[in-house]
Amino acid sequence: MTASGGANIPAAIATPTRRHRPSPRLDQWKRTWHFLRRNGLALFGLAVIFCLIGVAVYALTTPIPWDQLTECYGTNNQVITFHEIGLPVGLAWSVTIQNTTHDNVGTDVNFSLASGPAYAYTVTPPGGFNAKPASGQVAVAETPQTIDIKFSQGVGGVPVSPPAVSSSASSGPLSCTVCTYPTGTPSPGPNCYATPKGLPSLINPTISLSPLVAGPLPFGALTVTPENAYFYNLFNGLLRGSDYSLLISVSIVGVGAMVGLVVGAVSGYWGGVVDETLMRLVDIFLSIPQILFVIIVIAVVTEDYNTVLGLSPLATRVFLLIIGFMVVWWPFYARLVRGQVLVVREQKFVEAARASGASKGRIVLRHIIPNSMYPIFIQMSLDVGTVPLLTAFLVFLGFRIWPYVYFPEWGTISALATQNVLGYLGECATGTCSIPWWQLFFPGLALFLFAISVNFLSDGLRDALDPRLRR
Amino acid sequence: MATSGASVAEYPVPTEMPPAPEVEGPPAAAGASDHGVVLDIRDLKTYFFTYDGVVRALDGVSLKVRRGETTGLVGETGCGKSVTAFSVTRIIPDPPGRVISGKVMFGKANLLWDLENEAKFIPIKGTNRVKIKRSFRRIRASAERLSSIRGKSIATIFQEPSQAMNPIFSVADQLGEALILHEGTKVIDELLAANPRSPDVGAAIEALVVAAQEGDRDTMRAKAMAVGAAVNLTSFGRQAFYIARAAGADTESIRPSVLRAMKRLRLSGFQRGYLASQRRLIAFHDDLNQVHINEMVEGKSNRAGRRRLARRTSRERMTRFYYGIRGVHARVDKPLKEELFWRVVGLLEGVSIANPVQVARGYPHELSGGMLQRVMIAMSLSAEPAVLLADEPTTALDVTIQAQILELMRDLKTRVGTAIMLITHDLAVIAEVADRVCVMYAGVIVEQGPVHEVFRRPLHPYSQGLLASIPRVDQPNKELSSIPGSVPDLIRPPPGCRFHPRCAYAMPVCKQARPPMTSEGPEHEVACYLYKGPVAPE
Amino acid sequence: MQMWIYVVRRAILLVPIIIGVMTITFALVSSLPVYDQLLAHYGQPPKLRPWLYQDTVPCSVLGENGTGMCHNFYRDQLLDKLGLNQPLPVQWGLYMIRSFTFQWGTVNNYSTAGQSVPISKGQPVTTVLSWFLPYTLELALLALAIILAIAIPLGNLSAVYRNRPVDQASRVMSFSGYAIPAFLLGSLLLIGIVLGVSSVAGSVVHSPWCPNGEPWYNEFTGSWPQQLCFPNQQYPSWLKSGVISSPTGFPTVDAAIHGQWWLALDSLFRLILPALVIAFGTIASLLRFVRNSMLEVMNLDFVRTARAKGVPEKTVIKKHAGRNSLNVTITVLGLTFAFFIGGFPVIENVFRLNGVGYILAISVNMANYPIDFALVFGSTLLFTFILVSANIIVDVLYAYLDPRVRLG
Amino acid sequence: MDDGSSPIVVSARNVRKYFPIRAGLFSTRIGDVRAVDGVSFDVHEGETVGLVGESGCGKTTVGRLLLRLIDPSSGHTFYRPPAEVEERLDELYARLPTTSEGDGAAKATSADAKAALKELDQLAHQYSLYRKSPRQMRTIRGKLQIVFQDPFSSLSPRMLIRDIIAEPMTIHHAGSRAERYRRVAELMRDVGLNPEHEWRFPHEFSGGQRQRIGIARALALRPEFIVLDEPTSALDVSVQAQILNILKRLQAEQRLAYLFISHHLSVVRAMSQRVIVMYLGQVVERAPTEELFSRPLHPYTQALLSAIPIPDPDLKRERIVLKGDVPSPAAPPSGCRFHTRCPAVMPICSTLEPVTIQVRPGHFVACHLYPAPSATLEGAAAVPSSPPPLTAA
Repeated sequence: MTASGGANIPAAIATPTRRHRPSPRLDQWKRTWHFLRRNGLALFGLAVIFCLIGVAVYALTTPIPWDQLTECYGTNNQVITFHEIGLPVGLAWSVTIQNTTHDNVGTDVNFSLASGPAYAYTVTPPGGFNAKPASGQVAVAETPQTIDIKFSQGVGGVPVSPPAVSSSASSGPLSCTVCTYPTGTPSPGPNCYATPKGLPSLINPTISLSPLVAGPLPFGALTVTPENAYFYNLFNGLLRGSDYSLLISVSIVGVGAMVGLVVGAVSGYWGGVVDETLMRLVDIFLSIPQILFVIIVIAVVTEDYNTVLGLSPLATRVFLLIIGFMVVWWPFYARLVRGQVLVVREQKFVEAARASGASKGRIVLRHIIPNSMYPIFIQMSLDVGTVPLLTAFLVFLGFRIWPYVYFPEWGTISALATQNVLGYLGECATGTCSIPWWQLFFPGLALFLFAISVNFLSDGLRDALDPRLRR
Repeated sequence: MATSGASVAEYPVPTEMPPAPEVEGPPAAAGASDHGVVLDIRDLKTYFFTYDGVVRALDGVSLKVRRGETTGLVGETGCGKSVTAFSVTRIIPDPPGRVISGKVMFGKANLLWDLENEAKFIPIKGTNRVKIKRSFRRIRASAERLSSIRGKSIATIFQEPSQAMNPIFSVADQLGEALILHEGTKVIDELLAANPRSPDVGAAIEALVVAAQEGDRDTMRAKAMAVGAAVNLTSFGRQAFYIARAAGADTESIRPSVLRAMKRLRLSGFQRGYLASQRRLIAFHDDLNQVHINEMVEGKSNRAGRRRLARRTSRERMTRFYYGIRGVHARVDKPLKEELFWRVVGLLEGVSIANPVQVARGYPHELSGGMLQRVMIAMSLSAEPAVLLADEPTTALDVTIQAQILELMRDLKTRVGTAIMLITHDLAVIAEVADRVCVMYAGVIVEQGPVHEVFRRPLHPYSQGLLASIPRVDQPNKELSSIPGSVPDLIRPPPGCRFHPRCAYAMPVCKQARPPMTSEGPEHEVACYLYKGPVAPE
Repeated sequence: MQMWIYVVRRAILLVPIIIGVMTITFALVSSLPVYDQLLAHYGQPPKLRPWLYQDTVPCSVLGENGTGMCHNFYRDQLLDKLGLNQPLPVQWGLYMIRSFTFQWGTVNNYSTAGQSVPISKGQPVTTVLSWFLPYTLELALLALAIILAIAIPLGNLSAVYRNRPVDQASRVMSFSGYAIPAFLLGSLLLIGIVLGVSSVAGSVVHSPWCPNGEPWYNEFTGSWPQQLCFPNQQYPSWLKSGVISSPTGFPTVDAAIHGQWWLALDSLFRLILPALVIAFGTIASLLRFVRNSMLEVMNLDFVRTARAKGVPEKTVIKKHAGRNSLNVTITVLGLTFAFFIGGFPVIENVFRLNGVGYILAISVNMANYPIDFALVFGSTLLFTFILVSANIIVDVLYAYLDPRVRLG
Repeated sequence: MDDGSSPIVVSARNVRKYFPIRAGLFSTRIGDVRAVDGVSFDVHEGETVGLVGESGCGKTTVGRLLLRLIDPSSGHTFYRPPAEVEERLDELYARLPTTSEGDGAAKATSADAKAALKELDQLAHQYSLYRKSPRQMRTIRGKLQIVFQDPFSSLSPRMLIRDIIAEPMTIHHAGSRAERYRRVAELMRDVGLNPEHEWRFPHEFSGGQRQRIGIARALALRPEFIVLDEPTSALDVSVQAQILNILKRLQAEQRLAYLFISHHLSVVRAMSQRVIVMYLGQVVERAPTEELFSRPLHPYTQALLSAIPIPDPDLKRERIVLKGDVPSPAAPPSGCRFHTRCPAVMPICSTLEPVTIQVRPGHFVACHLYPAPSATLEGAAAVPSSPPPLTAA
């Protein structure tokens, strides 16, 4: 403090020894930056976050349709779809081809088969129904095709007539760019990768040393489809995933924080009945097991992948993901904000504002919220890192943002990878073991880096902004 | 809270002077001016290392605290009064604060021994900040060393009684802790020595009942004490008294309830074993304190001794643990707890609290500020310390309560003979209770002397300004003159005399060098160039 | 006495919360198509009348206006019994009654594909859950013990030795706890152990207490040893198909009751790794709070008083500061308990433990449709009840620790 | 009721504020904290009224009630009531039965009292601060301002000084932006701050300077009445003197009326023309400053006066040290609330609540030592004009 002015004070003291017109906000930023600079971890976090944002922006600027990230091995697999007609909702039926049985998903049963021979299929109808055709032959052509199966009540039934085969453009890859072959056998052609058991998921990372080309599969491959029919390029996936992950987590946290801020500020400042009701509401939402809640919401709403608000199925499920998390997220912020507001509300400057006739709205906006912001920011930055982890939880528990098709989102990738790798555990213990480490490593690393750098940064910020810890 | 009854005179507390342990006594060769000096602070420097720079909170403070005297330390906020007090026992949060240099002689012991080895200071060039390299081992060692002095020899009471007490422990717990820390062996010995089976207990109880029927408070107390004497435990007498007081009209209930209360004195084997082991532990602790004190006296560390004691202590802990576990069913710690409780009640009586039992059971948040301050005083005086550092003890209190507390402190000074260092910004309080006063400004003492001297003819312009700026009830239409400006920030203190920017008589020389302490009149010293007296012996 | 008033009041406050949660689940349930609701409550339709839950059934050749289908009156009766054709408030009331009287529906299309779980369609959900609850509880208690044993001392240490190696280490630990998803950590541990041991000892190693040679790595997954480890190579009668143990359901306790000590040890051993993994995340979030609250408390006046009293530094930290910061710890633990519970499905899935979480994970798994909503909602209700009772416990602890709360 | 030559700015009548105490299982209302219990006084233009008492006696609450920062349980406060209204009010209140419970309403049984009450209500509707609509209130608030005790929490840490001082004007849309900031500069000069400091944040200032900022903010809308809520009790003596001088100067310049709340009698004496002594939410004595300090009548006032330490070691006087603490306002003692600590307590004190009587012109006291024949000047002659001897504890 320089000495104060005053009626009877020599000018020498009254005039400040500072530069003429300091800009205090700049000073505050300088001060914060000073403390952040001393904190190596925080700097590291800052750097990583900037990198990730850069990657995300790059991914946005060069859009690739997400379903073309998948590549099939072999030469020409195709999707055969058996479409059900006249069966009540919810009854299970299945189709068997070459001793592999697939249950129905909604109204369809999907197979992915290599072209060539004609496959014999048999339909297992639910009890009390019979299907036509109950069995038959299907030859896999160059295009995916759909076979309609009609179900009817009663016994006996109509003699089998050749199935109506209709061709349709169903989702899934249409072109094969890459192939694999068992190690030791000669390569069938270009773009083919040697794998121990001919399994595409065991394609190793191929970092070619030439500086410009990062190799076709720099992070190796990952298999996700039920029949191991397709494998995915981890590198592309993580690249594409960056912007999806960031978008999802930021939007969840942002929306949640907004709601929480409003609710918390209102209930904290108004108090009384409003406070009571809002806080009970918060308590209710806090006593739901959050993850389960999100799962159930999505499961209930998108049973059989139906859509809402006329969004596309993908958009529907992303939207639902965000909404579901938002619903369980805001109460934390509400509570946090309320705690802050209760402190700030008692400060005298609020009363001073009231004494000079400020309206409640003005007080909340100009005095309460600005003075209870910082902890919210910290919490937000913490949570942004946590959201992809929770998405991974969901995916691990079977939630698919997009069924059967590889969806580029870090949580998804790492969860799928984990499931995939856990499958190898048994054979691994027998000694002859080839665990696709890269499938865990790279997605895990992406998640870990993101979360931990956000944590470092926010922690550094907290220390830098907290006057008590300023030492 | 305290509505009626207890006045100070009613319950005498031990009045002998604080025991002068071989190290705590005044220096043998005491000069005339050094007579009875208990605490001698010499050229104390305490800095705070903050973001903005090094705050020179104390910059060479020297003062003496004499036995049986109250030394007032007065000045504006941020002039380093409290820092001085806290630097004596080193309870300054570190970081940011550190005692840089200086000596605090307590008897022969230098409390700041080994100071220079604790930390190295490397100035960061370009800024006025300093990087500190601490030797944590030495710092921990010196903290332990000082904890042997704290509370036992140098007690402290703080400004905000409501925040200075631990909210989750009852008053009895917190005072009991202090007791067991400082008087542990004594307490346990007396507890073990008590014999509830002595023949003359019955008669004493009868006498008590009779006294209760007469209903005279004082005789009742006397008889209760007689009961205590019969079982050879004073605190039990106190308990009996309060039982009788609680019984009120139906005096018949006194007999059985006193007998019931006496159960706590019938110690089982386990309880005795537990107490014995506890006592050994405390004894080890006291030995350790002695070792620490010797270290500070001799100025060299005695790690071997400390190690030996530590080993013994840990072994003893095992024993106590054994008794604790095996004796869980016997509630082995119960007798000690109750004994402590009733001793605490005694302490509270000493600070004239009318209903000590309720207060002892209570928690800090249930008590008023004045009451808590009394409790704090009782706690600090539990070990009858040689020095009491009172940091603004009455600032948070109302005038009427302040009057009570000041009365109390004055009385305690005369009875216990503790040397009090009273820190306040209120000159009036100083005038009421202090014998000598030090006026501080911006981390230095600008004037000190006997209170009459300083108030009759304040020499330093700052002291004059302070006195002039107090509104006085007895002089209504004295118009208030104020010292211009405010206390300078101690990161960039003014060169030379730190007061010169606000001083009306500022001379060129004031800007150049700090004025020395010159002595004007008997023991009246001032640091100002206006006075050319002989330079004070410092 | 005051404390009891406080606790009872808190308990009363919990009633609206429970009702609110129920209402939310009710909203979700009633948003299901009627078919699924009937399915969830009554289980699969009998083999002979598969059309039981459909609104129309094929009847005569003509049927109503020649569609060959007519109205399904059996279904109406079912709807009446369930009150599904009543107005929503009534349905809500009925739902409440059903959920408080533990009529949580019937297992309908729980796909046991690849699972050794003896759940057959048509069992009441509550019985199924009651089989699996104890196992989860044991796991949870173990995890909680680990959390408290690690988080509090470590937090205090890192507050006391701020910015010193201990502090840095614990902070990095807490950060990584935030940053690694539990299932990833779990599977990494598994793989690490498997790879490590198999690289050292090869595959010939057997569990010490498996005479017929169970491969050792099975020790880390599944909640019981394989069948061939048991006398005459099959599960004892009290271990129903190697999944559900009786009488208590707590694996260790049961094994001990039947005097099979090695089995008790084994089942405990199988719990340790999952418990650690579950604990890790909570420890991470707890550490941060313990540290911060400890830092705050250490700056308070009464700590200074304790020092000035001459209390040794260790006691100051453990007794005066520690007890005060404990309140915060308890509160945060109560707040994060929901997330703590949310971790169970995943972890039990990774380690193949037969707990409620595993059941939930399987039944909710959208990869194998359709979802068994009866089980899903049942286990959700169960978790909610657990959560609420945990809240009560937290309140009691809080009141016990802090006289200011206890004495109002 | 106080004969003041200059017009009345604010007058409180029988103001009460009870805060409910809730406890038990369903947090039922088990009682009230009687923070303020029937306080009446006037503040005249350009004068300073001191309000003293120990902490918890309801001083601050009175201040907040006068500004309607909180609404009272009963009673009224009038802002600039016309003279005739003022007199009428006094008559009406005189006709109401005096009681300690709530407003006169409860016991207003006689027809006369009922009529009085009715008229009172009508008057209140026109003039009482507590019956104003929010819009009226906003305009009035500009005229009634407050300066807080704690200079550290009374300024928003995230606002620049200029914005803090300008805020009242912003709220009332007083003038353009430029004008406002010009006024801010001159206000800062008025309170002795360097106008260049307007670009700083509060945390860059010392306590005294913050208090000056607070005063500048209070002055922004050219108020007529300022509640000074212990403005200097957080400051050092030298700085305190600066602030007090500034306040005096401003009062002289702008003919402000102050309500000076403080527990520091000497400061009150230095500042105010009239002094009100409160104990447990009630006014025990009310008198012109000189009168009060030269002839304190109520034992509590005497105790207060004698408890003040005087910065003069040579001056030794026997003092009255009150025993114990202030009882909790949740359960105030029966009868005279001071009787639990009173050195001159009489049997009647614990049963009957003393009525406020006028002992000498403008000197009111509520104590049984001064029996009230009738609260008139003639009666006052019979009253012992000097305090009876008290037995010091």
